[in-house]
Amino acid sequence: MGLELDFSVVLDRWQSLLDGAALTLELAFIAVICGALIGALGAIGRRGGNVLIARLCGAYVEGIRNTPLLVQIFLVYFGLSSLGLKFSAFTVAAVALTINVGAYTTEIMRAGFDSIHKGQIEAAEGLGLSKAQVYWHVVLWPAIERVYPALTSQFVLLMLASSVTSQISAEELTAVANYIQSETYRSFETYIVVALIYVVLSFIMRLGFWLLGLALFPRRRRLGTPL
Amino acid sequence: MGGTLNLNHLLFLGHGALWTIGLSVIALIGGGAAGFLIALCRVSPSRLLRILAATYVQLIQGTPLLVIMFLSFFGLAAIGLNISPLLAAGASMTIFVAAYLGEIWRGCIEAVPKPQWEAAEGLALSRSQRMVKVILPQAIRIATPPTVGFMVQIIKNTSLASVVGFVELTRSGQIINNSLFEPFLIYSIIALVYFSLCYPLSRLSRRLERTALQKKPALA
Amino acid sequence: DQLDDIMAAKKIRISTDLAIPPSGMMDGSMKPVGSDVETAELLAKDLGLEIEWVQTTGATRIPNLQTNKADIVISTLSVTPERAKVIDFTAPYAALQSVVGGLKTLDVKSWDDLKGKTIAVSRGTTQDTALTNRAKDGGGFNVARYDDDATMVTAAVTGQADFVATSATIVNQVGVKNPARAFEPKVLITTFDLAMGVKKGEPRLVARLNEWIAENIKNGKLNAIYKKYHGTDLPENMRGAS
Amino acid sequence: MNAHTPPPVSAGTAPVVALRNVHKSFGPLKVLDGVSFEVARGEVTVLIGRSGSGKSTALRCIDRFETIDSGEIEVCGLRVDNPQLDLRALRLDVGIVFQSYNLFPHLTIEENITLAPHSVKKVPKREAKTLAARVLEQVGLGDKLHAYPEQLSGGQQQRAAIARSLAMQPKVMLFDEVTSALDPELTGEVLKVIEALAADGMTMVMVTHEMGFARGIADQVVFMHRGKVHEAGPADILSSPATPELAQFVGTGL
Amino acid sequence: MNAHTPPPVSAGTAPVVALRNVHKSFGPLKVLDGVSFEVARGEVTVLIGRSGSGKSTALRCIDRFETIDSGEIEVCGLRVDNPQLDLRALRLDVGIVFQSYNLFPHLTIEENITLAPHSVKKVPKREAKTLAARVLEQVGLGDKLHAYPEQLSGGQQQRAAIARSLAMQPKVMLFDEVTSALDPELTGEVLKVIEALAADGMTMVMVTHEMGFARGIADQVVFMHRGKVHEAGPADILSSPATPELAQFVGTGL
Ligand SMILES: Nc1ncnc2c1ncn2[C@@H]1O[C@H](COP(=O)(O)OP(=O)(O)OP(=O)(O)O)[C@@H](O)[C@H]1O
Ligand SMILES: Nc1ncnc2c1ncn2[C@@H]1O[C@H](COP(=O)(O)OP(=O)(O)OP(=O)(O)O)[C@@H](O)[C@H]1O
Ligand SMILES: [Mg+2]
Ligand SMILES: [Mg+2]
Repeated sequence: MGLELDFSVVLDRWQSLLDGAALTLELAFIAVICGALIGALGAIGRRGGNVLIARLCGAYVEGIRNTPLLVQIFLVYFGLSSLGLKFSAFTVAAVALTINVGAYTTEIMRAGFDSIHKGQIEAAEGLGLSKAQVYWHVVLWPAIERVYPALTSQFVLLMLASSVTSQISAEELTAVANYIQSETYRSFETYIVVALIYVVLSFIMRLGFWLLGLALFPRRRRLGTPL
Repeated sequence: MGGTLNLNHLLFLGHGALWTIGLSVIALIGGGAAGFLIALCRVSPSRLLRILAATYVQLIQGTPLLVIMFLSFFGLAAIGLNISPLLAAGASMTIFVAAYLGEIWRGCIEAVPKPQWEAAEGLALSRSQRMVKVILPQAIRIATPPTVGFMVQIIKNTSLASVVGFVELTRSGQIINNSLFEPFLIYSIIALVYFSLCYPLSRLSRRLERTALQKKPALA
Repeated sequence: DQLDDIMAAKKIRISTDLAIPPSGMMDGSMKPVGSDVETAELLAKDLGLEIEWVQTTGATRIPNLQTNKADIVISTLSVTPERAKVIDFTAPYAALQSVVGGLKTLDVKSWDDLKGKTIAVSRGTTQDTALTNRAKDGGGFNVARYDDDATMVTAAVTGQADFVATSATIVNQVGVKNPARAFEPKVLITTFDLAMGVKKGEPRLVARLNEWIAENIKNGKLNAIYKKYHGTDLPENMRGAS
Repeated sequence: MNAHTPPPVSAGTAPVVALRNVHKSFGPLKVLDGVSFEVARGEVTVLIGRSGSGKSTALRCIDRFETIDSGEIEVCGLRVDNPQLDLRALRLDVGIVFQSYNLFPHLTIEENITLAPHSVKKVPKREAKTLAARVLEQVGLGDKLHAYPEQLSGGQQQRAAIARSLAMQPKVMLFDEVTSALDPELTGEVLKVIEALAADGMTMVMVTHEMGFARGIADQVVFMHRGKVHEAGPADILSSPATPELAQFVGTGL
Repeated sequence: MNAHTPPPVSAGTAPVVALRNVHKSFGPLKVLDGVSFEVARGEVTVLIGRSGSGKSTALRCIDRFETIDSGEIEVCGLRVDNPQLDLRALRLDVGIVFQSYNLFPHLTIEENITLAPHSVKKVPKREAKTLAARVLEQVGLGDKLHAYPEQLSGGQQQRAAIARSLAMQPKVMLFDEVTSALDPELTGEVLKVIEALAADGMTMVMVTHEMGFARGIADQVVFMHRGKVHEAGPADILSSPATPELAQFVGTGL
């Protein structure tokens, strides 16, 4: 078909690709940390006794889960500036991604909480543990351990989805790729190289989560069995 | 250029929404079936199958859908297979969804307590019977929330099919916006359409999940 | 040979992006319009061919050619030597005048006045390349890249950006959308030639297209189309060259 | 219904656990049908009865894992049927070991045991560990400190669960068939542990099917039948039952 | 190691279950240390021993839930230690009931019971249901056909699990402390069921802590101690143990 691949033009721009990849990871890192926190609180709020809080958490989850990330990003970015608040694209991207991943985490964590057997909670209550202590020791950690694969998948997905923040001028990996490919018209080469970089990035993330899992869940480390 | 939103624009959006629905259905059916196979391979006794499935999952989960779309549409064309945009988008979505659902479902299958596997084994049920009658019914309940969470993502991810020339909901919105320059209005409408597509799905699944909970105890 | 194939099929597949006004867009009744669209329609009519539109986005204009999903691309392709290595260009059929536009209330007249400012552009456009190079050579301003013109204009309308680098036509759009933030052209960047793109190694097709372009520049039809959508005539040198 | 006059609160003589005319249904199923009995300080009360007769439910009501429909329950001076009851205060006084062991699967045995003393009673980590080692030794599991529950056999898991409860040093202990999974030798060991606890003034209520065990330890035997206390009295009633139901129950045993 | 000459297959005289010098470790922990015993057709063998002595593990090895490190296991003419063994063939012949009941929580009791006969042995649904009703009646749960496991008390769940295994009419039944959660009355009932099975020619291996039960039912008693068969013989050895360990074991029981 006369399509000759020439990667040199793309690879010559490795410096920008590296910068883009670094920014992608940075965005993902911030969003995962803050989002996981929001998710844990959201799940507790959703199952807690306060109807108003439970409703609010539910609305948050549904609102975010059922609309595209791109729209959420636009609303935060242009919404804030219409109100006269001007933040850098990076800040807005990080905030929007955090809000987004927080909703997904809330939902996954709730499922984890629901999978904890009543008998476990009764045993802890019988030992006199306070509600918070029961949540922390007997519900939260085993739940996280159980949904850990789903959670980490979601987080890697977030990293890949962060590519849409290129739309509001965050210079992450996809933005760099689009720039390179429209400058050189070497679309195939650019996309193949970028695909490989994303694979490497997600591999790095998975490796990180695996190591984190070993540190967080000693039982799994020693026995190797799912909870 | 310019002008205001009119009925034609809305019809155009509606047309885009139809494509979004169509592509989602293809992705759910194709990706669901393939994902189920992947999940089974991931818990299979055969080491080879497990490794193959794991490699597939790793590779696909590490690549943005946009890139998969691009490479399968133009990549196949480059080696002489000129497939239609619908086929390319459907194939890409299937490839993508299978990797994620496969992995989600594997986790749910493994979450069924080991004694349940043993009890089924002790009754001489074959591997497939154990799966179908004992493990999967229990895994499904655990699987419902993450699966629905992902199904909704599928619907939204179909927007990336615009790269292969598909004019679905997001793309049609973009086209309208780029002549009207009313991003707020247009994207709010798009958000609303997506919400009305996705929300009933979330609700339905929650109901199913609740009835399943009433019928069956939580896992030990 | 592609020219023979096209003439035999009585149909030409033209790839264009319908989300880049005023070159390609939808009108109120969702029909494709714009300067590129009208140019393509004129071309097809003159050659006695039927048009098959191949919807595309910025990123897929070129792969559409390379993988034979389209015969030609008419979609604001600016000619650069870098790009000419990948596809063949015809002679220019139009030109794009790029300017840096800014808020009317700001007193900016030259590149020096832009020091320390942030200029919004559409990512990967020739304006982007030009500004990025200038910034690297001590231009003293920042570049904020958006994915398309619409987002860039929205950024300007809502106050995220005070300067945009784009065509003069689009600069004027900002004030239309938000009268409180009227923009005007401030500094001329450069004028780019726009050409049609053809797959590499089709000299007969290029020759035929060049012939048609020369003819229609001479008879003023291309200028008329350009003026209709962009509000100005084609540059002097281009009209004179023919 | 009883007259609802609360008894005078006088720690010396008041029973540590008292059920008065307790009723409880699960939907249409009447599980407790006017149950009353009292447990004095330092006394071991054994609940016996057929499967489904409501023994576990009665025990769970004492620790407010089930709310009752009517009647009164008093434990260590606390009115358990009071909806405003401070549950944690109740559970500091009451230890419970369930029929299914409910060890926390993600924690080692040591962590299972130190969890409550450390986080509820603020015993320092180091002391809690010493405590854990001691109670595990008591139940014959000194070498399983760092094992996870799933690595233990059923009997070992049940003993660990008992140790976990003992570590909180409660005033009243409730046991629901804790010896079910234990072999005779270990049953004997646990019996000794429980006897030692009784000597220390621990009040206990236990459900068991081991009649020999009941004979050996019980100060009071409560025989439940269809949600009612059918017969109650000192351990002797097992040898000379007054009702034909109890006679049949112990008779068909071994 | 034994000489690996398989015994002549002659259904009449060959033992139905035979363990020969079986070794099995979990990591560093030696759980079975040269275990050998044989079970003849129609014979009831009772495994006794302290918690952790390897009884459950021995039972699990017979049904290949654990692979062994060395030695031979033969069940109904099948070499269980053969890695190429057809597991389903083995499990059609062998029924097993676990210490923890493991009923399928998403199925009713009836569905739990009909599942295997219907899907493995292709018994028609209708017949399978009749069968389910019959075996449930046998264990005294005739009225719980349509209940879900969680709606039953512990004892009821264990009986349902036994019924589920009985419904497959296997040639050998393995029971791991199936009576642990049963009260004396029901233990008696199950004992009758098991006796009837023995009379039908059913071969059984069971782990139990109920010495009375063992005395009543066992043709052979195998006493395990630290992973070894420490003493074995007819039920009489419980009354007159030859080793001090067995004497202590039964002595401390009641
Ligand atoms: N949560 C519940 N919902 C409905 N019925 C229940 C529930 N818990 C127990 N039951 C029923 O209440 C009755 C009494 O149960 P309980 O567990 O108190 O019996 P038990 O005397 O402890 O029996 P076992 O000796 O078998 O443990 C049983 O028929 C049981 O099926
Ligand atoms: N999967 C396993 N991994 C590691 N150790 C195990 C495992 N299963 C059992 N063990 C250990 O093997 C030993 C024997 O266990 P087994 O379950 O056979 O004992 P048992 O005689 O049945 O005891 P019990 O009467 O308490 O049920 C125990 O020390 C136990 O901790
Ligand atoms: Mg009970
Ligand atoms: Mg055991």
